[in-house]
Amino acid sequence: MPAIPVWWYLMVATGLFSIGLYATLTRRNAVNVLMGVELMLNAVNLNAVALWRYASPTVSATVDGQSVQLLSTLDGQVFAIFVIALAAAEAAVGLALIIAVYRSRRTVELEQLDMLQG
Amino acid sequence: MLDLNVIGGYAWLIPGFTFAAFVVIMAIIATGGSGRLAARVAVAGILLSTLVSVPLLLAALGAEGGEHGGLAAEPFVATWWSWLPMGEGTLDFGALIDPLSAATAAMVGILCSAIFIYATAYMAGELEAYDDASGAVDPAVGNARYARFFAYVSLFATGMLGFVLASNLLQAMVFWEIMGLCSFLLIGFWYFKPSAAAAAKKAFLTTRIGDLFFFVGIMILFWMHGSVDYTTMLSHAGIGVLHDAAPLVLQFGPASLAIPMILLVGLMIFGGTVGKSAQFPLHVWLPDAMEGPTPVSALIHAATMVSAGVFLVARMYPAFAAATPDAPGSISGPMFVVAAIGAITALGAATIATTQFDIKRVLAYSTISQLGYMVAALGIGAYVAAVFHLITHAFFKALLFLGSGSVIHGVEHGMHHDHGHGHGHDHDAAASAPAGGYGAYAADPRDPQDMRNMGNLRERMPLTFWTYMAGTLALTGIPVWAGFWSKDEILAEAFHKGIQSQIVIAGFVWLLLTLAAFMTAFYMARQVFMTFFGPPASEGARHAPESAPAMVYPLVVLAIFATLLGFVGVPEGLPGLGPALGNPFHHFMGYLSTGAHFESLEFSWLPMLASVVVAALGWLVGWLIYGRDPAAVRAQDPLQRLGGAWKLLYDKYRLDELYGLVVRSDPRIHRESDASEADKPNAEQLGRLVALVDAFGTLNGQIDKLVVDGLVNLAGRAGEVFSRVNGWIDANVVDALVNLVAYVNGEISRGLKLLQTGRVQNYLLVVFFSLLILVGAFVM
Amino acid sequence: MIAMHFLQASVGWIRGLIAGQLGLAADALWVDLAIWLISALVILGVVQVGMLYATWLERKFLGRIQDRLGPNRVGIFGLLQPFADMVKMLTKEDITPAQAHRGVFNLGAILVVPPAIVVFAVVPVGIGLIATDLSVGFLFFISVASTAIIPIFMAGWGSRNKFAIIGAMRAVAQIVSYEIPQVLSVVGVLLLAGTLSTQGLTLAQGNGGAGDAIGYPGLWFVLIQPIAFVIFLLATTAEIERTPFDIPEAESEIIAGYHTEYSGLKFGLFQLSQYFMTIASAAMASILFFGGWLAPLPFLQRIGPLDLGWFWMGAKTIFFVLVFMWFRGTWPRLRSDQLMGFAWKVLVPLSLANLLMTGLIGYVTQSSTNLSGQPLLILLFFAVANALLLMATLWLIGWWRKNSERPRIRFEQAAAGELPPAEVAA
Amino acid sequence: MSPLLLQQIAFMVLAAISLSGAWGVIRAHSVFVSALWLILSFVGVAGLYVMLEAGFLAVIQVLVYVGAISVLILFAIMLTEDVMGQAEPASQWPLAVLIVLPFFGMLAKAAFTADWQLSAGSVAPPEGASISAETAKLVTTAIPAEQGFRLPGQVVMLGRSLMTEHLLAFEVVAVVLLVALVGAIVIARD
Repeated sequence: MPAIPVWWYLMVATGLFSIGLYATLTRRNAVNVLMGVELMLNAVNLNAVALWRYASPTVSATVDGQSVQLLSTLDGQVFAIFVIALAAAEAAVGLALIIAVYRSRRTVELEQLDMLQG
Repeated sequence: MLDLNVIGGYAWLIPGFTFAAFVVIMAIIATGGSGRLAARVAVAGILLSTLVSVPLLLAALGAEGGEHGGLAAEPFVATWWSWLPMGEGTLDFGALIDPLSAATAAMVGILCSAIFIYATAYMAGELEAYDDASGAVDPAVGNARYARFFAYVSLFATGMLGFVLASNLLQAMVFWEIMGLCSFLLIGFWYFKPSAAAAAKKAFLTTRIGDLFFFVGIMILFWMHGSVDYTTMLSHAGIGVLHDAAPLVLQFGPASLAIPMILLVGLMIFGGTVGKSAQFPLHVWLPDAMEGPTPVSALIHAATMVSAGVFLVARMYPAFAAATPDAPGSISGPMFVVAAIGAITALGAATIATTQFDIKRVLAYSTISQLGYMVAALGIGAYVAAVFHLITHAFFKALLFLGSGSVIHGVEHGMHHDHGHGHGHDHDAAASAPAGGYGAYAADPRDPQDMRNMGNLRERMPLTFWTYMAGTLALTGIPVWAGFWSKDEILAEAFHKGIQSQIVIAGFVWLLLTLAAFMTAFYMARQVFMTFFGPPASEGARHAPESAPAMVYPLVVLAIFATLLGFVGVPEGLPGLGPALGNPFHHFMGYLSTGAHFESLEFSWLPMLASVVVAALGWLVGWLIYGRDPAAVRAQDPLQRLGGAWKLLYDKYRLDELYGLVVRSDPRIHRESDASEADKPNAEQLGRLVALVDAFGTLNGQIDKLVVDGLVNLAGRAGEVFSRVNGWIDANVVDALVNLVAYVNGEISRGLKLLQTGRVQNYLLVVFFSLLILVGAFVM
Repeated sequence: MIAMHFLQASVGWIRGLIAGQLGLAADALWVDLAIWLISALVILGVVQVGMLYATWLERKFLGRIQDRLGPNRVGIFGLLQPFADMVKMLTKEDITPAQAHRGVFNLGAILVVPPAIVVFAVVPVGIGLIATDLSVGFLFFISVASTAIIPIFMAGWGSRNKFAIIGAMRAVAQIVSYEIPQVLSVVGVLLLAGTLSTQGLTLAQGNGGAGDAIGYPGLWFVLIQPIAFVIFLLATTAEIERTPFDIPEAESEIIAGYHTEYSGLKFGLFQLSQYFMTIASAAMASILFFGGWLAPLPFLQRIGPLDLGWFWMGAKTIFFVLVFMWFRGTWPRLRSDQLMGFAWKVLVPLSLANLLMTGLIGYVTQSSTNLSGQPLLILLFFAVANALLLMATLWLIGWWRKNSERPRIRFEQAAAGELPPAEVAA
Repeated sequence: MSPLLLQQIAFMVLAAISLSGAWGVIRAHSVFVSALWLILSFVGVAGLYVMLEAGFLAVIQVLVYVGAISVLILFAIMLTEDVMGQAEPASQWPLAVLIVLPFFGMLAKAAFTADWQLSAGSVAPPEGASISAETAKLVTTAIPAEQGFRLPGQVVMLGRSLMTEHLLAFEVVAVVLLVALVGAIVIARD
């Protein structure tokens, strides 16, 4: 058993997620909101990798004559890699949008971007 | 001998040549090339097609003699290209060559060749001068029009040949519709004539009704067989599927109606035939279709396209006879309907034909009548006889139409000689008729198609006359001419089954067809006497010249066919002639694709004598009424003395009016085609009627003023008072309620509007609030 | 395989040595810590001294190029000049502008150094002589080097100075752009070596190395991937902002770029980091393309028991440092638009083409059993492909030059009256 | 001081870096400083990945998040510099607190109480270790060698995993990245 209980990681992830959520909900600046989203994505990644490390299926194997348990998949890491790739795409498009909005409205404050108000 | 397996592989050339001709002519039109060149291309195309289709027939004849149904049961099938992959198989375009398609294709090829050559001369009027509806004269337009005619007919020939050779029902339908399109285009060839445009529309729409049924039939068959290939559907196994299929049960509440599949399929397919072959009750388009140029009438509306419907029934005959697959001649399933429709059509159209004055219109009704013969023959299981009649009729009816065209051409030229003005031919006569017409049932002296304007053409146009006589004799069933043998075979079958075997429907058919045979002889006699005999009735007839060689020679060729073709189908039982000739047609055609065989009919003198006697009687009566003094009957048709009955026939049983009433009240759809002969009520009767109506009207007026108006005014006063009360309530109670509702809604909306902040973070807040509740409920 | 075992054995030997000195079990945590500590100290010491003498070397070398002597007063050949400079720098006044964001301003200067040091963790100087042989060594180098732009941003923004901000933005744009061809050009090498480990990359270029296992001869990758090497060298020069790619700190345009406002020790830190990165990049170039610590010929690898890996590695690194200095001494600075255009329009397409070429040949040779045992044939393939690529390179550079020079040509045409007036006005 | 304690200390340091970085994001007065805190948080998470024996992922985290996304964010801040005032929270912040705190509590409860069905296994044996044929059958990515079987490193296994069982997702992500690239250029150009 590893030295660190899995819930330590989960708690860090929860904290990151909550802080990210708070940032997303309360920041005036669109760039700041994007930062909150990135924090949440990081939290999710951390969660996925932690649970991959601690809870993915294992196989019994013989290595150098000794019997060991090997993790049979790398799915958690693969998941995180995809999330990172998509986060990069999201950041690129999101920031491009922010710059485009800034060009036309001279502001990136979300509270002033309420053209869809009923 | 020709090998079918070799020449069959080239069957695609048959429609291919004509289609190539079509494409080339379209290119000629697009580039503004010569119309004469286009005509030559069209003739070359069809001649090349014929050069393939006739050897194909010879090869098919040589391939005959298999043990189980011969070529019919084991036809040569060629796949031209795979069109659509469908389900397990593919839908191919290909050729199925069996006796039926080989014989019909050869017939179509020969006829089309003759008619194309004829048309090069007949349509030449388009080239010389041309004035359209606006009166503008432009030789280029005429040139293009001449070329366009040949483009259309080439495309039509493609359609007909492709249809005949089709290897599956859907391919057949495609070419069938190509024919329909060409028919539409050619009927409306002089589209600036309102009557022609209307006739084209009528023909197109009427046949569409039948085609809808046809398509439904195809879909049912595809559903049952998973294929539309003839070889699959019409093989013994395929017919077995149809035979064993569970009936379609329609549930009407507690009651249910079980429709046998054979009946359903047969009636649906037959629906297509009724439309295309102008069977009752969808026959109304064919007489109007005579608005098209005469070669078109000969080609499409007499010889080929209309017989495509009959061909379809013949092709699908195993399906019609599926109830008794091993006794193909017995009458069962949908064949009752087929027989009844055919017989009714044959007699009804023949009776109408006796009263018409337009030379082409008489032939049109004659065509309907003869198609009825074929359909009735198929209906009573006389498959071979029906196909035989299909072939012979195509030749002699095409001959008659071409002959009539020659006559019209001659009369028209005679008129030009007389007046020295006016251009074109059959299209501008009707167009130039004065609006009021020439009185009830009187002839327009400028109409070159009216038989009452003819006479003495026997001397003016001898070759036309003699060839026309050959066609007439064939049509009326005078012995040794082709029509006699084919018609006699139908009548013999009907007699055999109806009188000797006591099958009611066959007896009914025999009776009606025999009557129709009499009528046929009668109206053809009438036509011949009115047209060719007696003194000339107009300047046109007086100066009519013999037609151009290009028009006459095809007549001669067709006349030879009309005279001699019958000998391929002489009954074997006929003493002397029969054994000598051996009835090759029956041996060739007497098998079905299921392998079933039609036994040769036992020869009996009685029906043959009966038909000869009936035909002779018809001629005799015709001579008695019309032959003795043609000039007089041209002035006033003796039959007109029959009064109402004659008028009913003259108005074609007023079916058009009925359809107009039922389908749509606009009279143009059915009246315009015979606008020149609008019936006029008798003036005297009209006067009395008017007086009566006037008196009634006065009385009515008084009652109206005193009683009705009083009541109405009273009701009006009461209404006014009531309305005032009502208005007050409306303004103060109802409107107030409505406004209240609107106000409340508005206020609520004003509040709800605040939810729509347009700020993304507010929405996100709501999203996560909802998520919180949802996940919270899940976790707790 | 043999090299692998040898490697493990030598690590074990060092481990045993330390454990013996400290009287601990060989696999104790302390031993690991001690090894790390020793590695860190060695790296810091060597690199710092190396940095000091790199400045000396640069001044001497540029002096030679510019036909002068360079430093020659302090010590023999001016060898003590770096120490004099160091003392001067440390004793200068440390100025923080009044408008600057103090925290960010100071942190920017401090944080610019660690990445430049950390990258040395994956630079091997011989069998077993590597701080940590990460399985993702090269990627580690790239990612740590890429973090160096954050302190640059901080410096620019924290200074509250227009030139600093412009310099920072230029620097970031340039570094981000050139990172792409830099990585893409190396992917071909990684494909051939089949590993990301820097030690593995080195061994793959020797006889009996890891490269042997997949059928490639023990050759320096520069011979197989010459175009990739040129791209890597140019992109790396841009990455470390050396002439001719030193636009972020172009003194004739924007004073000193993002470190305009720094003085004294903090200015020294920027210089330090830049020399560190220069050395690290030179080391990486020799690892990736010139066989790292492998000797050019097998018999030069060791003298008796003494492995000469450190010597060869040091020699190659100094060679590349000299190459960078040579660039500086001979080439003029690029224009800013030329700089970006060159990265995106020339280097990126070329590195993609090189990658495609390598992948295709690798696929063909590995999937064909006939070829897998024929190194010479494979080399022939690469030779042909590289010749084609060279032609493409020349064409592409010509095209780019023509396109990038068009405005000047049009300007000259307009000046000579060769263009219609309307177009001149437009 | 045992290795276990050392690991725990390392974890706590890294967790503190991550969380304080995140805290800095919401507490900083300037957007630029927020971004710097965010980078700190990213670095901390990368360290946690290392502790989870996901070294490749850690490097990727630094390369993409620190080296690319952060730079993009900093660029966006620079390009919209003139509107960067004090970074004060939006008016709905009390509501946000009311939602975030229960959310945190709920997730924390779930993290504590859920039965994770942990399994104790090592990520991989040392690279180059010789393994038995049976093990090779279990671990399908093993590379056969003369003296038995060698397990490839984690990076190789990740690559194979991406190219075999996750190929579809890989392709889709590639397309998404391309589209995002093109889209970003189109949106942001003049």
